[in-house]
Amino acid sequence: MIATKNTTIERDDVLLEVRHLKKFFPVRRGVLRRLVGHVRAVDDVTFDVRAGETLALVGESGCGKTTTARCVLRAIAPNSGQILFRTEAGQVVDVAAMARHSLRPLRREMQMIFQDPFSSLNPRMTLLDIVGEPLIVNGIGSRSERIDRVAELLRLVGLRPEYMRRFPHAFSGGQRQRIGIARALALHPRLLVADEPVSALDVSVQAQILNLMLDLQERLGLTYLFVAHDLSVVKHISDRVAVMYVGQMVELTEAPRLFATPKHPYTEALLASIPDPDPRRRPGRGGSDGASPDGSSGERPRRAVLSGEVANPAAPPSGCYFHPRCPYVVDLCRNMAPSWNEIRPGHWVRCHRSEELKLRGVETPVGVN
Amino acid sequence: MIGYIVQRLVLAFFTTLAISIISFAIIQLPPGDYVDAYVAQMAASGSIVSQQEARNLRIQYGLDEPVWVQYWKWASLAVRGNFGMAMEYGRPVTEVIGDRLTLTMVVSIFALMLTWGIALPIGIYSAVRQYSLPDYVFTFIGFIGVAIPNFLLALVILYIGFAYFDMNVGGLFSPEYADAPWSLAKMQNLAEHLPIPALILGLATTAQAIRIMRANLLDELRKPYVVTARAKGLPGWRVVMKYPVRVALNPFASTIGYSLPYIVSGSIIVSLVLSLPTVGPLLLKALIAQDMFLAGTIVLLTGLMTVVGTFLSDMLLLWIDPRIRLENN
Amino acid sequence: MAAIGESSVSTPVVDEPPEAEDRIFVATQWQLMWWRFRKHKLAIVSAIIVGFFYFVVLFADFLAYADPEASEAQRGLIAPQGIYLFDGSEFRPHVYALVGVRDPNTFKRVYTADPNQRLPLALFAKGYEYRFLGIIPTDVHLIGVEGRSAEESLFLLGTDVQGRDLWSRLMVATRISMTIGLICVAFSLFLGVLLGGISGYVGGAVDNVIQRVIEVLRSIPTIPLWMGLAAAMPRDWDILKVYFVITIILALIIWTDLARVVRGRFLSLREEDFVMAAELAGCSRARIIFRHMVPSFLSHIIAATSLALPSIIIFETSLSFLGLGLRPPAISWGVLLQQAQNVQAVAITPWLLLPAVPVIVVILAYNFLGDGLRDAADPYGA
Amino acid sequence: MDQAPPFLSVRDLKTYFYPDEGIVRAVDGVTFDIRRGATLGIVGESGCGKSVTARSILRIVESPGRIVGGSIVLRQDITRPDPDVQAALDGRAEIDLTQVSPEGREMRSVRGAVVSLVFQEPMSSFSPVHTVGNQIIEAIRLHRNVSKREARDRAIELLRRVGIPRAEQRVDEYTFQLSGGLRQRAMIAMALSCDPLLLIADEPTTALDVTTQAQILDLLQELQDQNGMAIMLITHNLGVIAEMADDVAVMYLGRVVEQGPVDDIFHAPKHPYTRALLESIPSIHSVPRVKLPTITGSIPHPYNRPKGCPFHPRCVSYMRGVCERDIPALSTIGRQQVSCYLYENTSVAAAGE
Repeated sequence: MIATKNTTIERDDVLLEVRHLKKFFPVRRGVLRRLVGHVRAVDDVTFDVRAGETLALVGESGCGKTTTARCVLRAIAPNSGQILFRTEAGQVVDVAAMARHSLRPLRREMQMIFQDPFSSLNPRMTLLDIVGEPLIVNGIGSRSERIDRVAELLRLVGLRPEYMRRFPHAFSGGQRQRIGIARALALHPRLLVADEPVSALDVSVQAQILNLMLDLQERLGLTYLFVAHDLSVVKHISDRVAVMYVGQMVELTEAPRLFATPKHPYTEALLASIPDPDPRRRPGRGGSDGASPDGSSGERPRRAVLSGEVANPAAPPSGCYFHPRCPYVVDLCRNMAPSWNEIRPGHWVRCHRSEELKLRGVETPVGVN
Repeated sequence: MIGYIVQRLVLAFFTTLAISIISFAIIQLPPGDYVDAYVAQMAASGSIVSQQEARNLRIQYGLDEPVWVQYWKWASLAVRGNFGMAMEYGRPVTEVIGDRLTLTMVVSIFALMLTWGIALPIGIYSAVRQYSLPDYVFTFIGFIGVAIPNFLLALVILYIGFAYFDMNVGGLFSPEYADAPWSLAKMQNLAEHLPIPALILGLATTAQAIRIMRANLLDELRKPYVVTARAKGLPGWRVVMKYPVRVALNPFASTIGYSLPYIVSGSIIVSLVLSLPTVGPLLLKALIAQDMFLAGTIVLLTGLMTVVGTFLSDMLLLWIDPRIRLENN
Repeated sequence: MAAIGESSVSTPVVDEPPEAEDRIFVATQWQLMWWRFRKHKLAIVSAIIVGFFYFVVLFADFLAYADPEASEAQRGLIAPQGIYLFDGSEFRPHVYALVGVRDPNTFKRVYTADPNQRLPLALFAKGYEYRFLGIIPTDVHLIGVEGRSAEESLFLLGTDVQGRDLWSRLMVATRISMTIGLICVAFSLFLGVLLGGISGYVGGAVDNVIQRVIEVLRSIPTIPLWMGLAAAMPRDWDILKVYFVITIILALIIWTDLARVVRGRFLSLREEDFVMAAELAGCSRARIIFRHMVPSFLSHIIAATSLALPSIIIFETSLSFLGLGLRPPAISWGVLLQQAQNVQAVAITPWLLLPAVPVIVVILAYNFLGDGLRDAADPYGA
Repeated sequence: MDQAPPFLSVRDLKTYFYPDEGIVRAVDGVTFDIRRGATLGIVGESGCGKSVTARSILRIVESPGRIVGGSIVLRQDITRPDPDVQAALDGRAEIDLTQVSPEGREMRSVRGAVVSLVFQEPMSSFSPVHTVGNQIIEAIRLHRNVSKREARDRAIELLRRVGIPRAEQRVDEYTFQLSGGLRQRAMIAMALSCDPLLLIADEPTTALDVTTQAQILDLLQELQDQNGMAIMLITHNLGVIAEMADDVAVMYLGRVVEQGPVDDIFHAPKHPYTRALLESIPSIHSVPRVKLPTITGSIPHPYNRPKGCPFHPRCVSYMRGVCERDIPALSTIGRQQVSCYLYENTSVAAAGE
């Protein structure tokens, strides 16, 4: 289904390269379930992931970030595009084109961490069976070797080995997420796709899981494709960030640069919408006692709040999908779809006016908390 | 909405097709074909059927052609209202059935209305007053209703009527009205006789409807929009009646649609025990006497009646649930 | 606790000291279900009652004392005998012998109890020949009368029109009525799980077709159709063939409910993340179905079947009552009830209605049992 | 900003649940005041009792929950008397809402007219089978005797005021035809239909995307500036609290562990739980990719509640023999109040035991 384009990855530090990935879901309606259109969940997405880094996929609900992540793992079969993965043996394979049965050896190198801790573990199996299943299915080691490996995995994620006799209903949300991570690590994967791993957890537990993920990345040299919608979490954990809107990638660059100097109006709006956990920098109204850190007691400029609703992926607007809500829209944006180009090394944007616009990021005053 | 109506029509059509095929199969099943049976029957009652007449009959029903041609012929005749001859009575089937079919539907629909009338309030009460004494009582009666086969219930009630009140509970009309032409008095008499058979017939579906209403209402009572309504200042019972009951009505209405076939088929047996002048006793006699055209036609017509009834209850669901109404625009 | 921010070599074991090994932590799905099922007192009682009925199925002949086929016109329609426990002060359960006296005007022998002829009851008495469980020939029965054949002297529940003992026939009838339910459920379970599973797992057009077929089947009035099919069965078939066809016919009605339950569970399971996790771990499709999906809807299947059984028993009894299901010489509750069709007769001989009692009791028991099982079916509340 | 006198004060509120497995002390002694024009932020993790507190004020706690202690006093603000409060007080200077019957006349005139509620789940807080207009008109006609026509116009005007485009058409639509953001705006419109003095917003933006959340928070801000209503904002998101709240109450396992003006809470947190909470959230200002300080363990199950101070098993500054004896009283330091033995002896216990 994919023309045999070149299947090599130029840069040797790149573990995964996705080229022109597309995934459309058919929309059927009426009695005969006639095809009336397509939801363009992932619409021509191109990006790469370097070994050992954390690339965050960010965007609002319905922007296609989870679908993209699931296509990379072939949990869903994409309609078109290439997913080039450099295996441990150094050989580059196109995951999108592989036949289903030949995927199995590849599964050992790519695994997934799920969002809902209560639906990612089979309630009817003990921890030993859950975490040990990847070993059983891939025929690794005898039963006693498996028990040792599971004990080691549980210790690795900060749980007591003797928990392996227990069932998932004996654990809290945070502990279940750790069990999910242990299962994902069973086959020594190199790429972990984490689909919003902390959004379903309480604040205090979130910090524990983020620390664990950072620690594991350091010690096992893991690469994370981290899907999230909470930008504070993304700022904290990612090296590079890709912002998605209505199935398209609109900006991709290093995290500090994205937060400081965003080049796409939607990224600017996203950053402006994050509630700032410091009352003194409260936009629009002076702090309750008027004093704000930079001394100006006057009101801070009201932030740019986006108006309108997210576009419908089944019938996206003409030209740039963001133009109906973009404060800097010009005629060009309405008629011509912007291309995905690299305005500066490592900084990709999909916006006609990315060079000329001066967009506001998030200042990071030194030495706060 | 249009999609929904079309879908239901298509379903009704296929069900009718299935019923007609099965009815036709019933007619074909017994050994030998219809004409032999007819000839034998007539011979038994003393009148000879000439070869010529037998051959005409065979041609009329295309008995020597392949099965589906016979089906087609039978179906096209049936569509025009000619359902063939009832052997035992020597009269066309339609005449023999006469108004028994309408009576079957009257009893069934009355039983359905009874189901609605009883199940709705009880279902609501036992959900709102969960684990109260009346709730247990109603649930237990509900179980009894589901447990006792309706013909046994009919037998027991008849027996009690006979043994203790010395009154014949069966029948739909008092003797003097049985064969009288339809008049207001006869209608009135019918109405007086309806409750008992309808109750017996509807008890099982009522019990099921109570359980469904109670379960759905309990789910809805926990939903946030109930708290919103109370937070607005609406008094307790008005909140319950306007919102969760209204939402729980949808699944309730859809199950009622599916209980009509159950009630109609139940009426066959109950009418036998209570000797109600419906198609029930006629069907049994026809089956035992292998008077296949009569039997097949009864099966066909009762099936059609239920298809119409189910379709009407789907339309009722359409009116109740706005989500279906506005689904595809 | 490690100071804030300092990352030690191995991740510090952060969770709290192991609290008491609460047995709920290591409880398997079935233990959890049992604990929840135990709370339903009514369901427990019903389980015992159902167990008792299946005991009767196994020991039907042993519990009967008179040959269910032995008919004796003279002994037609005898009222149930009372058992008297105390003979004077001594505990000797006995019955009064029945003496046949010819009625002057009807010339029919009328049997009346003669209080001074006391026939002591004997346990494990000899009776008619039968093969226990179809293999071991024996003639031992639970009760009998010393020194006289049970057929002439013992009528615990009276006799039917042909003079056959109702108690013995009821025992044998239980065997057929209860087993017809099992075979039929097994068959409809096979159909339901197969078609429901395919429809739920494969989805798409296949699912659409199967669902439409189910919808059509459900909106057909079943009894008149099955009456037609049953009546069309040739008269000369023996009981076994009729018995087999009846179970097939009933199964074709009941499977639709099971299919809907299975399909519903399959659809909800497909959305669960642990199924995708299993796929990503490299599990084969078969392992996903049998290791992950089947255990989670097994409990729902058990609940659904225990609710399907009563409706099958009602169906079989109704058909046989009309004379269209099982026919004599087969014996089932429905067949026994055929003699109670004519109400005037029943008013005089009410014991002919007795077979209705086991029907109602077993159906009630199954319903309560099914309800209890359904509540316990999903201990995780998923 | 001069402190307007509180028109609603909650004192040592206790709401327990009695399921057959045991007692759950969902709210176990909560004290705070609501002032006109001010926003009180209530923050805490799951199971800390913030939603139960809100429902206790409106007396709509579902069974098996019951208010077992404390008081909720409603007062008339003589400087700006409110007709609905007048109707509820019926001549009295103040009433304790915990003493009146939940279905009584007073509570029914308070619910929706004096105190109204906005929910987290926009999808299921409206009835799916009634139009948006029908439900708003009902809310209006419950407290104002106006004709259906007038109520409908008021509803349309309310929908327009909360920023819903084509309000006169949307009023006859059902909730499944609206997006998440629009549904939440309609919810706010209904809550404002009778000019309440207090709007309780229980996690109003948790289910929304960050850009829609910003729109809704701005809307709440605008409405408060316009009609001076008080807002009780319940959330687990500290950023939202920092952005909206004037005063903050931090709750843990049914108790307020610390409360005070938002600036003091964020910049000079006293209670170890508040401090740990603030430190453990990743913020867009903190230094990235460095280990976050964490709170060990997890929130205990309501049935095995720790004795004494409920936070002591997870507390960094746990003092053996002191913290697990009994619940520390609320002591006042400057404008903050904190319930912790670290501060027990420094100042006189202001309220509580």
